[in-house]
Order: sequence, then C-alpha cells, then structure tokens
Amino acid sequence: MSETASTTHGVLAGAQHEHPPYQRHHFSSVAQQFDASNFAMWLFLLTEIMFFGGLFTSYLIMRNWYYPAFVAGSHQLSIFLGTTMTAVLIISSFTMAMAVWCAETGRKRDLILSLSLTLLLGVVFLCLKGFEWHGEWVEYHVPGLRFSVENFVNPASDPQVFKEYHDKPLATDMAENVGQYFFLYFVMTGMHALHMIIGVSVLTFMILRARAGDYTSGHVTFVENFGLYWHFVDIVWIFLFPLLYLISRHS
Amino acid sequence: MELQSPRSDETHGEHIHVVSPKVYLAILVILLIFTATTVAVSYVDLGVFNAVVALAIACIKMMLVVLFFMHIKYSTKLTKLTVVSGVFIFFTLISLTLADYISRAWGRW
Amino acid sequence: MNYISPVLWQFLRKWLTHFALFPPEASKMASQMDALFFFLVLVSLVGLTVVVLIVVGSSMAYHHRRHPQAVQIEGSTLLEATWTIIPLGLFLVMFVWGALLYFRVYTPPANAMNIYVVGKQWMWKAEHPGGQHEIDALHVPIGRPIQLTLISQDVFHSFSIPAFRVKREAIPGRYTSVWFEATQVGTYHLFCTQYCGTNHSQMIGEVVVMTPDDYQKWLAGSTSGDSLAQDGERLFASLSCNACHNPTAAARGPNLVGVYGSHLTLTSGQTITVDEAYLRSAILDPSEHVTQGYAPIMPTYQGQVSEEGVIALVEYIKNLNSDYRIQQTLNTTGFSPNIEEKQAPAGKATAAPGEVKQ
Amino acid sequence: MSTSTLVTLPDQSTAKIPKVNFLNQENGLLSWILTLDHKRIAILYLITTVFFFMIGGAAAAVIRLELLTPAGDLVAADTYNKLFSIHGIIMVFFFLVPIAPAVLGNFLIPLMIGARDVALPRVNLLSWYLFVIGGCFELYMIIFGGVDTGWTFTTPLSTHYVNTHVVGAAMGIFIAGFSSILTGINFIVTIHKMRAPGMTWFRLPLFIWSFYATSIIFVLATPVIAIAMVLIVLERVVGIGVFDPARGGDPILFQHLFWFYSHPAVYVMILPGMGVISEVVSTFSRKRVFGYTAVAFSSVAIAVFSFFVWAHHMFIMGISNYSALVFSLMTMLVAVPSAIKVFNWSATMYKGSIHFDTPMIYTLGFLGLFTIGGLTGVFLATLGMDIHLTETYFIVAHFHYVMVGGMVSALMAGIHFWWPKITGRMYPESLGRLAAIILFIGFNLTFFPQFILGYLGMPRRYWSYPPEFQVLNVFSSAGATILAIGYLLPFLYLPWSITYGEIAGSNPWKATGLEWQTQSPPLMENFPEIPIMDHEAYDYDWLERHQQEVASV
Ligand code: HEA
Ligand code: HEA
Ligand code: HEC
Ligand code: CUA
Ligand SMILES: [Cu+2]
Repeated sequence: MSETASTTHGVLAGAQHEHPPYQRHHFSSVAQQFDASNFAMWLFLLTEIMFFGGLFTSYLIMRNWYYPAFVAGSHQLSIFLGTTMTAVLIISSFTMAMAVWCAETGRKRDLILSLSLTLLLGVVFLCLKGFEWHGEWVEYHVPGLRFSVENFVNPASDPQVFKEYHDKPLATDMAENVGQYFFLYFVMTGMHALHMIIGVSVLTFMILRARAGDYTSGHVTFVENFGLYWHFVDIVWIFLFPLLYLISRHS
Repeated sequence: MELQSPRSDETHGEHIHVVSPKVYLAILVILLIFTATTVAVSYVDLGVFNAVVALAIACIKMMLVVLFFMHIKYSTKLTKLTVVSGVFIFFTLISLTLADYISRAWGRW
Repeated sequence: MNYISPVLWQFLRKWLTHFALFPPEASKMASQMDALFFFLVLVSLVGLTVVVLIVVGSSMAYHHRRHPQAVQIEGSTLLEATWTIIPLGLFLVMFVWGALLYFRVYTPPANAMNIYVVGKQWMWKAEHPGGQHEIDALHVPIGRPIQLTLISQDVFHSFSIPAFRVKREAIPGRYTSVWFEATQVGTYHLFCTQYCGTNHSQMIGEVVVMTPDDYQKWLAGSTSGDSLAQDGERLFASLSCNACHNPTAAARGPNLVGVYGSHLTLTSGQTITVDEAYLRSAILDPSEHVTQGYAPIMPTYQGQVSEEGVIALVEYIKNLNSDYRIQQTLNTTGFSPNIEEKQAPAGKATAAPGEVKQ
Repeated sequence: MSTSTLVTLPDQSTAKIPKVNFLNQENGLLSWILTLDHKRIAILYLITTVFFFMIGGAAAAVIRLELLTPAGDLVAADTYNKLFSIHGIIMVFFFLVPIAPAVLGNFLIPLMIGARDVALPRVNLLSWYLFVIGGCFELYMIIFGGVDTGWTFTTPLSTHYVNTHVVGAAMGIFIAGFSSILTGINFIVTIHKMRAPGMTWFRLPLFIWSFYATSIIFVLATPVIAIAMVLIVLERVVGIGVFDPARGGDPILFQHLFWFYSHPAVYVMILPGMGVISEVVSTFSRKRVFGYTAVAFSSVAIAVFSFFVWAHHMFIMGISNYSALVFSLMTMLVAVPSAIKVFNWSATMYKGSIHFDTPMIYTLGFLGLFTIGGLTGVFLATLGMDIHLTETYFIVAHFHYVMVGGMVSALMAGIHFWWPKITGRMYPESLGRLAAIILFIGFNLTFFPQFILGYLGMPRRYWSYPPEFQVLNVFSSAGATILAIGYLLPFLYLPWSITYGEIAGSNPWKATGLEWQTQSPPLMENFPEIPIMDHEAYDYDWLERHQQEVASV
C-alpha cells in the first residue's frame, strides 16, 4: 500500500482543495459526504421499521385472537377508498423517484414539477385519509371516544355494508373487540399519516429550495435521502392496506 | 492518485448510479398491477391463504420499491446489509413474540 | 447502634447468633432449589476465584517496578477457546438443571388438591374447595401436593412463599398455577412480589402449614357452610345458566355434564381440552370459541360475575357428573338456595356470593 | 523505559496548556449551546447527565433511609413508590444509558478514528436538545407529583390504576429515546465513513468496537420502547388499547415490547464500559489487549444476541414454558462473550508492566464487581432458580452490581482516564485512588447484603418489610453512605482540578490511541492535519519510536 509512503504528510488538509459550497468542513470529499448521509438515512429507516414493528406485532396477535371482530371492522372500510389511496401513494412514489432522477441529471424545471406532483399526491392521500376518518367518527367507530357496537351486533343497522357482505351478527363480547381493531387502525394509520404530514412539509420546503436551484448543481443528497423516506412511508402503506382493508372480503 | 483514500472496505463509485425513468415507469406499472391483483384476490375465498397471498404480494411490492425506487439494487454491500439486518431484527421481534403466544398451553389461540 | 434502634440491636445479636443465609426449607421443592443454588454459587466462586487470581497475581507479579518491560502477547487461540468452552459448558449445565426444576414447579401433579387464589389491590383471597375463604392467609396440610390456581382481579400480583421457594404471578384475565408440598409445620411469610401500586408492601400474609389432623379441624372450624361448588350451583341458577344448559331436549346450549377434561371441537375446526382456563373463558368470552354444532348465542357474563363467582361456577362445572345436579337447579329458583341437605341461613338468600349486583 | 510513575513524564513537566483549544476557541454561552463541535456537545451532555445522576442519587439516599427501619416511617408508601420509580427512570433513561455514549463516545470517537468531527454534527446537537426536552418532561413530572409505576411501567397498573404523571414520564422517555437513536445513527455512520486513512477495522481501538455495538442497539431497539410508550399514553388518554385485559387486550404484550428494548438497553449500559476497560487495562499494563479479535467480536456478539433474550424478564409472568426454555438458553449464550472479555482483560495484565493509577484501580474494581454481577445474572437466567429469586432484592443486587459496580466504575475509570485530555489538567492522584477504594468498599457493603436478603425472600419495591430483614438493610444503608462519599469526592476534586490541577500534556499516560497524539485539550477540529494510521492498535513499540522521533525533531 502507499500508506507508508504518504505518512510524511497528512492526506488532505482541507484548505488546499477546491470545495463545492455544500461540502461541509469535516468531510474530505463530496463522495464521503454523500455516502455518510445516505447511510445515515438508511439507518434512520431501520429505526422506523422497528417503530412500526411494535405495531405490527400487536396487530398480528389481536387479529389472531379476534378474527371475527377484525373481519367485521375491516368490512367497515371502503375498499374503493383504500385502493385509491394505495394507487395515489404508489404514483407519488414514482413521481418522487422521477424527482431524484431530475436532480441527478440536472433538470431544474422537471424537478420542480415532479416534486410538486409528489406534494399534490401526498396531500390528496391525506385528504382521503381525513375523509375516511371522518366517516368512522360519524359511524361511531372511534374506540374510547365515540364508539358503539351497534353495527356489529346488528349488521343490518349498516345497510350499505350489510348489502355487500351479509355479515353475521357478532355476540356483544366479540363486538366489543372490534374496538381493538379500530384502535389499531387509528394508531397505525395515524402514525402513517404523521409520517406523511412530515413528508409533505419537507416537500414544500424542498420545492422552494429547488426553485433556487439548490439541487440541480450536483448536490442531490437531500433529494435522494428524502426520496428514501418517502418510499419507506409508501412501503408501510403497502402493508397496511392488505392488513387493514383486505381481511376476508369474500363471504 | 494521492487523493485515493486507503479507506479499506467500502468502495463507493464517484457517481451514484442513475436509474433511468423507463425502469421507474415499469416498476410503477407493475406495482399498480399488483395492487389490483391483491384487491381482486381478496374477493376469492382461499381460506387462510387469503392472508398469505395478500402478504406475499405486499412483500413483492416492497421488494420492488426497495430495489428500484430506493436503489438498493445498485448500492453498496454495506447498505444492503443494513437493510437485511433491519428486516431480520423486525422478524425477530414478531416471530419470537408470536412464538410465545402460539406455544401457550391455553392462550387465546 | 443502640441509638439507631433498640430493635436493631436486638436483631443484630439474634442475627449474629443465628446468621440466617437461607429461609427455612419447608417444602419438597426447597431442598431441590437450594441444591441448584449451591451448585450455582460453587461454580460462580470458582469462576470468580480464577479471575481474581489472575488479576491479583498479575498485579503483584508484574507491578511496573518489578517488571518494567511488558511482554507483548498477541493472544492465544487455545486459551481463548478454553475460556469460551468451559463457561459455555457450565452455563449449559445450569440451563438444563434449571429447566428441569422450572417444569417441576410449574407442572402440578394430577392428584394435587386445588386451592383458588384471587389477588386484588391489595389483598390475597384464598378459596378452598370446601368453601372456606381466607384473606391474606393460606392454611395447608403437610405432606400433600397443593395446587394453587391464581388469578388477579386488577393488576399483576405475584404470590410468593420464600420458605417453599415457589412464586407465581397472578395475572388479570388468565389462570396461572403453581404447586408445592409442605414438609414442615409452621407459619411462613407470604408476599406479593410484583409491584402492584400503593400498598404493594402491605399485600402480605402468612402461610400456615398444619398436620393433616389440625388441618381437618381448621377446615371444620372455618367453613362458611357451602362448598365452592355449591356456591357455583346457586350462581348457575341465579344467572339462569340452566335456561340453556340443561338436560332437556329443548336445551339451546350443550349439556355441561362431564365437559371438564373432555375434548371439544370448535367451529373453527380446532380441538381443545376443557380445563379451568377454558371454562373461565367460555363464560366470559363465549364467542371466542364456539363449540361445533351450536349457535354463538351464549351471552357474555363479563361484568356480571366477579372472579370469585367465576371460580365458583368453574368449580361447579368441574364437579358436574350427573344430570341430577342440573335438574336440582331447575327445580329451585335462583333466589331460594335451599339446596338439599342444608337450610341456608336467612339473609343470605338475596344474592349468591360472587354475583355482581348492578 | 522509565520506571517512574507515568504522571511525571518529561513531556509533562514542560507542558503548557495550548493557547488555542476547543474550550477557549470560541467564547460566550451561545458558542456553547449552538456548538457543532462534538467535544463541546460531550461536555453539555456531561453536565446534564450528572445533574440527573444527582436527582437519581438523592432518591436513592431517601430510599436507603426509609429502609433503615422495617416500618414505613420516614415517608408515605406512595412517596416511597414514587422515589424508586423516579430513581429507576432517571438513573436508567437519563443517566446511565445516555452518559457513556453521549459523553465519552461523543468526545472520543472522532478523536480515536482520526476524524474532524462526527459525521452529522447538526444531528448531534439536535440529539442533545431532544435529550434536554425529554429531561424537562421528567423534571416537570417529578416536580408536579412524580410517577409511581416503577421504571418498568407494568400494565395495566400504569394505564388504568395509577393517577400519577405517567403520560409526562412516558413522553419524556419517548423524546429522549429519539436522542439515543440519533446518537446511535451518528456513531455508526461516523465509524463507517469517517475513519482516517489507514484506520482499518482491525486497527480500531476496542473502545470503538464496543461503541459500535452499542449504537446498533440504540438504532434497532429504542424505537420499540418509543412505540410502547406511545401506546401507553394513548391507552391512558382514550381508555382503550392493546394492553388492557378488561377490554380484550393483553398486558403481557406490553412486557414483550418493553423488554425488547430494555434488555438490549442493559447492554447499552455495559458495552461502553467494556470499551473503556479495554483501553485502560491495556494502557496501564503497557501491553496490547490479549486477543484483540475475540474482544472486538464479543462486543458485536453481545449486541446481536441481546435481541434474542428479552423474555428472561418474564419467566414467571405467564409466557409459555417453551418460550421460557428458548429465552433461558439464549441468555446463557449471551453471557459467554462477557466471560471471554473478562478473561481476556485478565490475561492482558499477565506479563504486563502494571501501573496503579486511578483509572486502573477503578478498572480492577470493575473486573471483580462485574464478574459477580454477571454471574448472578446467570443465576437469574437459570429457569428454576429465577422462580425463587425474581422480584426480590437478589435482582436489585444483581443489577446494581452490573450497573453501578460495573458500569459506573468503568465510567469513573473513563472520566479519570480522559480527564487530562478533556481539560488539559491532572486531578490529585492520591484523592483519586482514595475515592476509587471508598467506592469499592461502600459498594460492596451496600449491595452484597442484598443478595442475602433476596435469597431470604425480601421482595423488591417494598416500603416496609418484616423485622427480621433489618440488620442486613442497615448494613446496606450504611454502605450507601460510604458510597455517597465515594461519589462526592470526585465531584469536588475534578472541578477543582480544572483550574488548579497540574498541567497534563498531550499524553500523560503514554497511551497509544490517536486521541493522545494530539494536544490536550484538543483543537476544535481535533487534528491540525488528518493523521494517517500506520500501525496496529495498542502498539507500544510504535509509541516509543514515535516519541523518540518527536524528541529528536
Ligand atoms: C448493565 C446492566 C446489566 C447487565 C450487563 C446485565 C447482564 C446480565 N443479566 Fe441482568 N438485569 C439488569 C441489568 C443488567 N444485566 C437489570 C437492570 C435487571 C432488572 C430489571 C428490573 O426488573 O427492574 C436485570 C435482570 C435480569 C434478569 C431478570 C430477572 C427477573 O426479572 O426475574 C435476568 C434473567 O435472566 C438477567 C440476566 C443477566 C445475564 C445472564 C447477564 C449477562 O450478560 C452477564 C454476563 C457476565 C458474566 C457471566 C460475568 C463474566 C463471566 C465470567 C468471568 C466467567 C466466570 C467463569 C465461569 C462460569 C467458569 N438480568
Ligand atoms: C444506573 C442505574 C442506577 C444507579 C447508579 C443506582 C444507584 C443506587 N441505587 Fe438503585 N436502582 C436502579 C438503578 C440504579 N441505582 C434501578 C433501575 C432500580 C429499580 C427501580 C424500580 O424498581 O423501578 C433501582 C432500585 C434501587 C433500590 C430498590 C428499591 C426497591 O426495590 O424498593 C435500592 C435500594 O436500596 C437502590 C439503591 C441504590 C443506591 C444506594 C445507589 C447508590 O449507588 C447511589 C449513590 C449515590 C448517591 C447517594 C448520590 C450521591 C450524592 C449526591 C450526588 C448529592 C445528592 C444530593 C442530595 C442528597 C441533596 N436502587
Ligand atoms: C342463551 C343461552 C345460554 C346461556 C344463558 C348460557 N349459555 Fe353457556 N353455552 C350456550 C351455548 C349455545 C353454548 C355452545 C356454544 C359456545 O361454545 O358458545 C354454550 C357453551 C358453554 C360452555 C362451553 C362448554 C361447551 O360444551 O361448549 C360453558 C362452560 C358454558 N356455556 C357455561 C355457561 C354458564 C356458566 C352460564 C351461566 C353463567 C351459561 N353458560 C349461560 C348457551 C348459553
Ligand atoms: Cu400485589 Cu404487589
Ligand atoms: Cu435482561
């Protein structure tokens, strides 16, 4: 190795080299900086996996215990809405990926467009989510705050769902357990929505910076990392969708 | 090259691999198709396999997003290892916890 | 010393003369537990001695004044393998021994006498099969395996008898069990060891171990009249369980005679063995496991029976071996508990114990 | 080689405090609380965590006073419960978990690997702020009535049966958890991406390996307690949740989630200490660490295996017997790497040239106390034995032996060892040794009787106890007084030494680490130019050659 040869002088005392403005003082090269923050982002996503891991564990246990309740709860969700939300989110992941590409290839206008589309889709998703939550509130499906077992002990009281699935009535004790389903539903979608809200806020900020040309002059780290975050949030939904919406839709 | 740092293990290309929009578009289409499939399948009575199929499709979708949208296919061993270890510990949490519940003499299983 | 507490002085003397390192060994399990403990202590002492010998020995031999120039040693695979494998081996021995003991403590023998224990903030309530209740105390005979079936009415508690070396958590919503066989007559500590709120340290009592004769006397002296099963029978009538569970052809529920210990097939296809836990669950969460061939019409009794009431019902159903008993409940109304031989004392007639009046 | 004690090195008599160093390079309060310098952030952490230690210590003092007599006569039962809950919560989440990584790790990792800073300096500062915000929640909770759930937050007690400030305490832990996560991420990235040229993985000081292992746990385990705390808060707020047995939930699920974090967290509380011990043993034996690779990999093994053993805290809590078997077996396995380390450290002393300076005395204490603590941990991992020992003072003794006897000793060793590097000055050596010895004696007197108490059956978290346990409890309380003196001494002489201590020079211990090859206190950017690593770790021959080179220049 050339180590011994170069021991006499330190590699790289920062000042001797030209630095792009976005390179921070303690890194010796842009590549190192990119690597470091990209890796950090991945590690952060690991923590996110584990964060949702606790919820998935709880979900699986409760679902196995109270399967009929989970079926009845799931039937209350609109499959149309759920599918639409999934599609919206997947498309937004695509536009985000395109944004990364635009940044990498220095297309400023397209970058702003992609980011804006992503933002728009994110907001649409949140609106749909809010709409769905509102529905649950109206129907007394919010455990702890506004909850009634009426729809489950007496499925016919909810003609729309009943017409479609002909659910059998649940015994009251099982119907109470639909509360567990909706508790998990709200916590899981709530945590997901919280991530979306954070994502949407960062997107807004990014669009402003992109207009100033920040990402199209070689410094793509931030866009790339945010992309990772956005895709991760998408993946969480990819799992939430079948787990919450698609329980025993036949019948 | 005096700038070549002798940092040992991680090799990083000077440039990030740029994935072409065509790939992205293809992945998008596949993802949407899978979404439709999973919804359709959920209307067919497969018994316990409904859940299995739904999760399998979700896993495939996840893989696609991770590999292509998140560029894992083109990234270093280190990053790949990071992802795998995260998923591994995630499954440890789930499987060891569920193993306790399943093996109880009389729980609620 | 005297200044801190006269009591202390007294105990210091007592302690120095008796020097207790172990609680009394008052059950069959105790000596086994102590044997394991001695083994663990022995291994630990050996391990600790080895470490201390190397450290202290090196400290003395290689003080920098005596040994100014260190000898650089890279390591030694052989040595390192040795001190990986030996501890591992010892740990595995401990594991196996400990596991055997664990299964022994938590697998009650079939002939054990069952006593129910309900924990609640902040007291223990023991229910003997003969209907004797006691609070913060447990009377048991010597030389007979006793199984405790524990449950908590609120938070986690833990039933601990150091002299017997047994302990088991009382969990809300689930039966757990532990067993012991007392070998020494005497009075021993009973502690709640799981932190359960403000008066956790007051949730203590005594375990009184008696000779079988004394125990019989105690049983006779503290009976309240009805056995647990009789209480259960009364509840069975007053909660109108018998409306559905009866030997008539029109009965909507399964006949419960002999159900305990049998194997049931559920609508989910699962087969289960009926034990106490299943009975309890069948009463409180009936819709979680519906027996094949029946509609899920049984209402839940959650909130209507206390844990003691459930215990009484469970005990009743466990002891059901002929239709005759159920017939009896059909003949009486829930409110007049004049069960055959005994005339119930007046005033007790309004509600069976264990029924929660709302 | 000189035979005089290390403290009077030639380098030292002529040394001066460098004119420019990270302590005086910038001035004013703002330059501190907005600093991005890892060394300054370490000092911010040092101040805050020591502050929390005092709170936890004060609670311990009252606990021991109360336990002087069998009757609960000093404080009310409620107050006692709050005291040990606050003691546990503060000591674990706000003292021992953060102090080692965030203080020693922050200060030393970049210096040891030859970097100018950690990879993400702004995230580093953010994590300190998160820690402070979390701490404020805890302080608010303590001032406005405390919490009485124990540090384990057992459900359904914590969710439905107590009406103290559970929400405040849980939110504090949640926020401080993110501080841990960010610190962990930062260290992993730093260790991977910021190493100086030539600093290969197997040239890293063992300190770095153990902090790397610690960071893995931070990243993968902490989020699980975060979500567990969120679920507790939600359950308290809306009244229903997955932990509530009365509404179909399962309280044991909480135990799973809690211990999934809290068991790995106990290794967060010992691994950094193990790193310190490796450095100190080597330096004061003037000998390379025996079996570098084994020690390095055992750190990682501990971190990885720590994820498979959590349910050993639940052996009698209603997990299935078969599960208990698996977890007991895994616990036995995780104990092995610790044993390897202990033996390797001992072997390092063999044929060394040993100096008994303060850090070394603490280290010797560590070796003995950690071995006792660890071996009693194995008692608890032995299934049958645990039935008798669990929830008694035996456990209290076990974890104080590992956490206080082990980790706090190691921490003291570390702080004394790097104090000259941090401040540029020496503390009074004889006082240092005295404090170490007092700590050792006081510690054993405090906690050894608790093993006996535990076997006798005295339950933990008891405000009052049967009178026959009094004698041992009095020993324990007496020991705590001595222990407190052992802690108070450094509190006095360390601050004193900042202004009056002898000037240390850059390498007072003649240690080999890169951090010792730069001035003390170091510059803001650590090194005038990035060093190049061309030798193994703990290469004392290199050090000698290097020093001769420097002298001849
Ligand atoms: C720093 C913290 C720390 C550390 C390092 C450990 C280390 C270990 N702990 Fe401990 N533990 C705690 C902190 C810690 N623990 C805390 C806080 C609790 C209680 C929580 C609560 O309930 O409040 C607890 C509780 C606890 C329990 C639960 C008890 C119960 O609730 O019933 C168990 C059970 O298995 C256990 C086991 C172990 C084991 C096997 C180790 C091992 O890692 C130890 C390994 C070390 C060694 C084994 C020593 C070195 C070995 C040698 C020198 C070899 C000797 C030679 C021969 C054998 C030949 N611990
Ligand atoms: C890192 C962790 C840590 C540390 C350092 C300590 C340190 C000490 N701990 Fe504790 N302890 C725990 C972690 C820790 N503990 C945990 C997790 C629990 C379980 C809690 C639960 O059950 O939920 C516990 C429980 C616990 C108990 C059991 C309570 C019970 O179950 O009823 C006891 C009893 O003796 C105790 C004692 C002590 C003592 C004497 C010290 C001594 O080492 C402390 C010595 C220090 C001082 C005495 C402070 C020095 C003085 C000052 C800095 C000035 C202070 C200022 C004023 C007094 C004004 N601790
Ligand atoms: C409305 C009718 C009805 C009432 C009242 C009723 N049960 Fe049931 N019970 C049933 C039916 C139907 C089943 C079988 C289906 C099932 O398992 O849920 C059953 C099952 C059971 C079982 C499970 C055993 C088995 O063979 O499946 C037990 C035990 C039981 N009941 C006890 C009781 C007790 C005790 C009470 C009163 C406190 C009670 N029941 C009241 C209808 C009733
Ligand atoms: Cu009940 Cu402690
Ligand atoms: Cu543990």
